Amino acid sequence: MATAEIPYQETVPLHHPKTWLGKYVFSQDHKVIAVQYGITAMAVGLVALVLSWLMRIQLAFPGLLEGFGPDEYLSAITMHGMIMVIYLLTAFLLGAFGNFCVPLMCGARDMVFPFVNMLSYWVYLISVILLLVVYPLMLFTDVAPTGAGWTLYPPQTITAGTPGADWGIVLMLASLAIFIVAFTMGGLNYITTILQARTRGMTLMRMPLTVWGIFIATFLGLIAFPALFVSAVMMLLDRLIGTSFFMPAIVSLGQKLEYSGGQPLLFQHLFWFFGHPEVYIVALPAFGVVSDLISVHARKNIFGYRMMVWAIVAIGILSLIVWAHHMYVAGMHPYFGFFFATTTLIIAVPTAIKVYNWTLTLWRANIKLTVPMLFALSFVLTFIMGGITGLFLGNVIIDIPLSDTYFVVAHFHMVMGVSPILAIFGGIYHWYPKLTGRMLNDTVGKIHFYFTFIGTYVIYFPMHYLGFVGVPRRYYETALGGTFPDFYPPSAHYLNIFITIAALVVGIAQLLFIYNLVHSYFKGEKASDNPWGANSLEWRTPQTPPSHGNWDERLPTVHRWAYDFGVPGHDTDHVPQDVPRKESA
Amino acid sequence: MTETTAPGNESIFTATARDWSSDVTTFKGVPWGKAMMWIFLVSDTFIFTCFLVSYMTVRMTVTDPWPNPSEVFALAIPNELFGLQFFESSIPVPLLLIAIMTFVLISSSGTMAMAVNMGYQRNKKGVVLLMVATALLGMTFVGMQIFEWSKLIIDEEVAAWQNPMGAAQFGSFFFMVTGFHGLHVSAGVAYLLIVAWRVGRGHYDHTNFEIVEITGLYWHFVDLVWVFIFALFYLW
Amino acid sequence: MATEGQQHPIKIYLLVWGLLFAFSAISYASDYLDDGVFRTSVILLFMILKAAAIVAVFMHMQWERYALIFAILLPPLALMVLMTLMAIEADYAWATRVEYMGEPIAPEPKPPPTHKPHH
Amino acid sequence: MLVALILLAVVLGSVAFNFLSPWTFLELGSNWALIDFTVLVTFVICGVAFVILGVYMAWWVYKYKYVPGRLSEYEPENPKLEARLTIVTTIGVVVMLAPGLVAWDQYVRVPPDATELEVNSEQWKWSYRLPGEDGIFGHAHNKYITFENPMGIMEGDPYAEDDIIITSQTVKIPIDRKVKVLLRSKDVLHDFWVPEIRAKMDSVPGMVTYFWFQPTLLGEFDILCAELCGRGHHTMRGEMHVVSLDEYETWLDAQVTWAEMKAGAIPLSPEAMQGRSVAESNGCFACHSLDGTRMVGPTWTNLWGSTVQMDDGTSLVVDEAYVRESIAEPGAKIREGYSSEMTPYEFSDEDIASVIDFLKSQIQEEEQVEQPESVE
Ligand code: HEA
Ligand code: HEA
Ligand code: HEC
Ligand code: CUA
Ligand SMILES: [Cu+2]
Repeated sequence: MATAEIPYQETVPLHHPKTWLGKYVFSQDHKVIAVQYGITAMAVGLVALVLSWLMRIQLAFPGLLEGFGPDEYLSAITMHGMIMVIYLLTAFLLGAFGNFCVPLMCGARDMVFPFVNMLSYWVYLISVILLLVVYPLMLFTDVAPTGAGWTLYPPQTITAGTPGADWGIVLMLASLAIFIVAFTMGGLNYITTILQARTRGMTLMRMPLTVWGIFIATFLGLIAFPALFVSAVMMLLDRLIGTSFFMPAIVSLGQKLEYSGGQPLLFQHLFWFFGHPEVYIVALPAFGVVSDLISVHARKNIFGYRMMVWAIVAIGILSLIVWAHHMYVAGMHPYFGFFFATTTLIIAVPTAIKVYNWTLTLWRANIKLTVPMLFALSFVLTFIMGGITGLFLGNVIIDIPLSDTYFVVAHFHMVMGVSPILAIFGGIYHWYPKLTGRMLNDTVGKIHFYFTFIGTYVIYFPMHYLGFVGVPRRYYETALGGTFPDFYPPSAHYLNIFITIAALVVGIAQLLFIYNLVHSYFKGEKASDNPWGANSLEWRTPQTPPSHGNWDERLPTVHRWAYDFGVPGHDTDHVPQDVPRKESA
Repeated sequence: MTETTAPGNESIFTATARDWSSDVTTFKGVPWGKAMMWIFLVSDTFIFTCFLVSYMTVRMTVTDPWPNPSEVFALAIPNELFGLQFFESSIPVPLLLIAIMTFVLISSSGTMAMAVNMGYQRNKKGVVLLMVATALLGMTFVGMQIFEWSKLIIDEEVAAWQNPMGAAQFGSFFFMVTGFHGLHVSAGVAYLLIVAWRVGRGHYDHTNFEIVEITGLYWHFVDLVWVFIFALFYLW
Repeated sequence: MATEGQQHPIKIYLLVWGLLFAFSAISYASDYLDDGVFRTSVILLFMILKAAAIVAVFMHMQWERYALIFAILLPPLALMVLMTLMAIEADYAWATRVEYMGEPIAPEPKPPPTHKPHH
Repeated sequence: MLVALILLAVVLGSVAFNFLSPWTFLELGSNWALIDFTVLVTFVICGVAFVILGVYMAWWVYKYKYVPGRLSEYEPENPKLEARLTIVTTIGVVVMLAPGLVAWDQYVRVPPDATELEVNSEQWKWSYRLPGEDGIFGHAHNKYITFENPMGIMEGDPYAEDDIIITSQTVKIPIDRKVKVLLRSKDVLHDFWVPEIRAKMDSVPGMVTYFWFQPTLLGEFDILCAELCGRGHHTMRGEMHVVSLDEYETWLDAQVTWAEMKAGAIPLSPEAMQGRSVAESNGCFACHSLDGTRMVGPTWTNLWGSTVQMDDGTSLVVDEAYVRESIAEPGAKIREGYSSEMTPYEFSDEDIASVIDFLKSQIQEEEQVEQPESVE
């Protein structure tokens, strides 16, 4: 067995375009594609952010927004949820971080199939356009965005009592199907690159955890998105040509529909067979990024690297068999509760190990409180908070009173709406110098951090208590004025107002971040090749920002893992991965 | 340079572990394109299985009767041909067309396997011929499928949303699953023809012709899916 | 790199080709059996045999390294879980339809409009 | 320093909030004390883990702050510590799961002495059915639903005749009686939920789902819909009154059986019939009731010709012009106490005329009004 096999990439010529268009728009360079993904994802993210303001304003000050009735509210939560989960988080973590980090951290010249990689972005853009086109359409036609909730449960998704049940839903499903195509093209690239195109010496057990997280997340995506794809196709057929896959005989608003015999629960199973892995698709890359940030900025090796890797793998595997914990109250087979509660709580063990290891990495470290580190620390705290509330919900009997209340809303915002977002922010502050050659402004970064961390925490933490009181989610109005009996104390309404104000403040604070990104791009302090003193390969490129092809004629050779910080007997506190062993001894 | 099978003196587990913990490439001796195709096929397996699981679920849940496919898809052998009388009356044979389609698809897999073999022998002419033959068989298959669809729609009045014999989902799943498979076959035909053309033009002369094997993987997968559709939809 | 690839004697392809024909013929013939466990087993058995032959020989799986084989064959186990659970649940949902909605238990399909049933 | 303090403040603040917050579960009104107990166990275990991890984090961030030139300790792994933590966590999980699974076992297995209550849900209201004297429900299926047969009861099913049909949004239950709730849906997913009872379950069209409970607290409780069911989801509110056995019996006696309901159907003129079907097929009854109950929109009982208050303080008599306007442009005048939930409809003159005929048919003498509550 020859281990010194020469990777193909050194023999394969890269596509070097001559024109501006080919270089920056239809580029096949993974770094440019990463930026394209990132900017697009942030732009749609802002749309979702604005929608969340509208929702919050309605909840705190009912009736303040003219023309924001129940239809608009439901459309807003649906678009908000879907954009945030799929078009922002999945696209950002895998499309942007995946593209940027995988080849650089593996020591590859580019993705294995740069052309397919480029297509992936453009198809993603099409799906985004198809998703958002309802808003301009709304002005000129009576097409409305769908208000089915991001879970899209039939039959209501395609029956008349739901806004957008005629064409809004069709656009949404079509956009999702196209997104899946885009994801598949990108995902195949990431996986193949990680498996087949690492540089010499880069064994899997030396890969930075970021790459591990992206790797397992992508794999999960490739086998989970098919379930969404299939259910989207079947629902489209139900909607457009009148098949009855998910539709039993129903009488919708006085009208007998032509459907008969379908099974609504089937959709829920398919959706969550995708949906639960999906939440880990957005969590695992964030885990990886945070592991790297903590280790680098605490100047200490990550604690228990092997356990960290196996935990990621275990979470990936287990996440495929816990899906029905979202369906405890869905009326599924009653005995499934035992199975899914058990698997769900088992998955908490590897996750807990990760949390312990992040914390233990801080122990006897030498912690630099840089902006990326602040975000990483806050990630750990919000993730613990969100994770333990997941344990409440996972324990089937506790989910019974809490399901479909604000407790669930609080859980998933803690664990998905802020933890991965914090990881993304941390990652951007961390890699921006390599990407652009300039540092982001530290002070602005810190202000942004405090607003975002404390702000989101005070938004979501109290929501758990609304859930205990019994405030249901997806309610246009939770306090129905004097005519309906109030089922929760008026004090809860003040809580709602508080949450809304916090949400507005936090949202506006994001302008600081955008300002920082733009301003520093032109005026920021020049970054050195390795400003943080990190070990992984992306900091060892000959140029900053790395040129197309990333490396010189020779690819780097890896001699160690990415976490050699504070190795005894060394004059520096870090030893990069491509420093040979004997020199280091 | 690399062996393609694990050395005999190693247990499967050590062999697997060694490959996974090795340098540069995990799947030794597997070109990038082939690795990518395999992973894509895993993803595609999930698509088809989700379709089939949905089919199972709905078929088990509906209470409307499920038509007997072997009757629905029976083909009557005509009692006369070109004016010559063969039988007293026409004879319905269950699933006849499906059986022929199955044999056609299997044969196309056979020719594809030969094409791969020719590829590794660097026999370009053989590759092109066999791939074109495969594509032709694939087209035959799609053609027969179109015939079957039209027969079902016109003669038996089955549509995706209705079925005079019982559960409407019979038609829905039939058209959806075979339609999806048919799309795969059609895409495969196009893929085969493009690759055959490029092989003929000498596009891959500097490589080892693994592109033929990659195309073959896809094509065999399409055949594989048909095995399941045949058993689970037509025979069950 | 010229030695890489999957080169195998033509003979084995022809053999598998023939086998696939035979297996298909047998599965096809199962249609003449009476419904029941035996027929179902025949269908499933030959389905699996055919699938195995295609994957192992035509797709060269049997000559691949275990690292690849496991990576391909293990993930679909998740689908087995899905399938099993969905079968259990479908049965449950069907039972509620029969028990509470008065749906018939085993209705006979109507014959196809064009020709008569033959067995 | 600042960061460590903030982390600590967040952790301790969360704990303090938990103890000081006035917002907790509503008073338990059923036998499901085991749920509350499991929540408590989970709270303790998770809370302790949260505090320990959070405090350590803050402390270490403070203690191991960057000192130039110092090296952090190089300790890639510590298998013993990791194994110990894994075991402790596993124990924690088992302790939380155990009471949960025991409770779930009770939840899914209905005691044999439970009586049945069928809850029917539709956009956006509730109705109920009791099995009657024979204790057995007649079969019902959405495909049989008509205006006269709102629950889709199967024609000629002998068990159905004595079934008690409750079209009001309010249902009464005797205290301490075990109730198995069977859930059905006419259109989309809904979820029957009384927060005090803790229990809930979705109703799924095309199948029947269930759960059971035993009320232990007298009182009137709101029934919420806890599964998104379209634009009226937030208004889908019923009432469950847990009452003494005596009161229950009186109430039950006043309810109609399926046989009585069929017999008592009041014939309508053809024009009114036409209007009714126009209203039905446009979904008006999702928001307007015909039995005096208030739903999203005002009831249609005795609406025609009555004097109604608008939210701008004016009042008017419901006449043709007003109805016409209310349908074509509902936002123009809003009834006092309602909001502009109704979307505009484009009706032909003929349709509007027929709807008006139907509205006229809904004028009832006071004593004829089907008001179950009036029994009290
Ligand atoms: C990033 C996304 C993400 C992540 C990582 C998780 C993680 C978890 N989730 Fe969450 N979840 C969502 C996103 C996510 N979830 C979303 C979006 C929804 C709602 C969808 C919708 O309906 O719209 C949801 C809903 C949801 C439900 C359904 C609720 C309902 O609708 O009724 C459940 C129920 O089981 C659940 C459980 C869990 C569990 C057990 C974990 C576990 O993985 C958590 C593990 C973490 C820890 C356990 C914390 C760390 C460990 C310690 C601090 C040590 C101490 C621990 C012990 C002593 C055991 N989640
Ligand atoms: C990643 C996921 C994510 C994120 C970040 C958010 C962010 C927010 N969400 Fe969201 N939310 C969901 C996912 C998310 N949400 C989902 C899945 C649902 C369920 C939908 C359904 O029921 O169908 C939901 C539902 C939901 C509800 C419940 C509605 C209901 O049930 O009636 C509410 C109510 O308050 C709410 C509020 C907010 C607020 C105030 C914010 C934020 O404004 C809070 C502040 C956060 C930030 C400021 C960080 C945001 C950063 C970005 C968005 C990146 C943009 C890029 C740049 C700025 C460069 N959300
Ligand atoms: C989504 C709920 C909803 C639906 C569906 C609905 N309405 Fe209404 N309707 C209301 C509400 C709320 C009001 C009271 C507010 C107002 O005056 O606009 C109302 C008021 C009215 C009024 C005025 C009566 C009064 O008391 O002032 C008429 C007449 C009316 N609706 C007719 C109809 C007809 C006819 C349909 C069906 C074609 C219909 N509604 C469907 C919610 C609805
Ligand atoms: Cu009914 Cu929500
Ligand atoms: Cu989940």
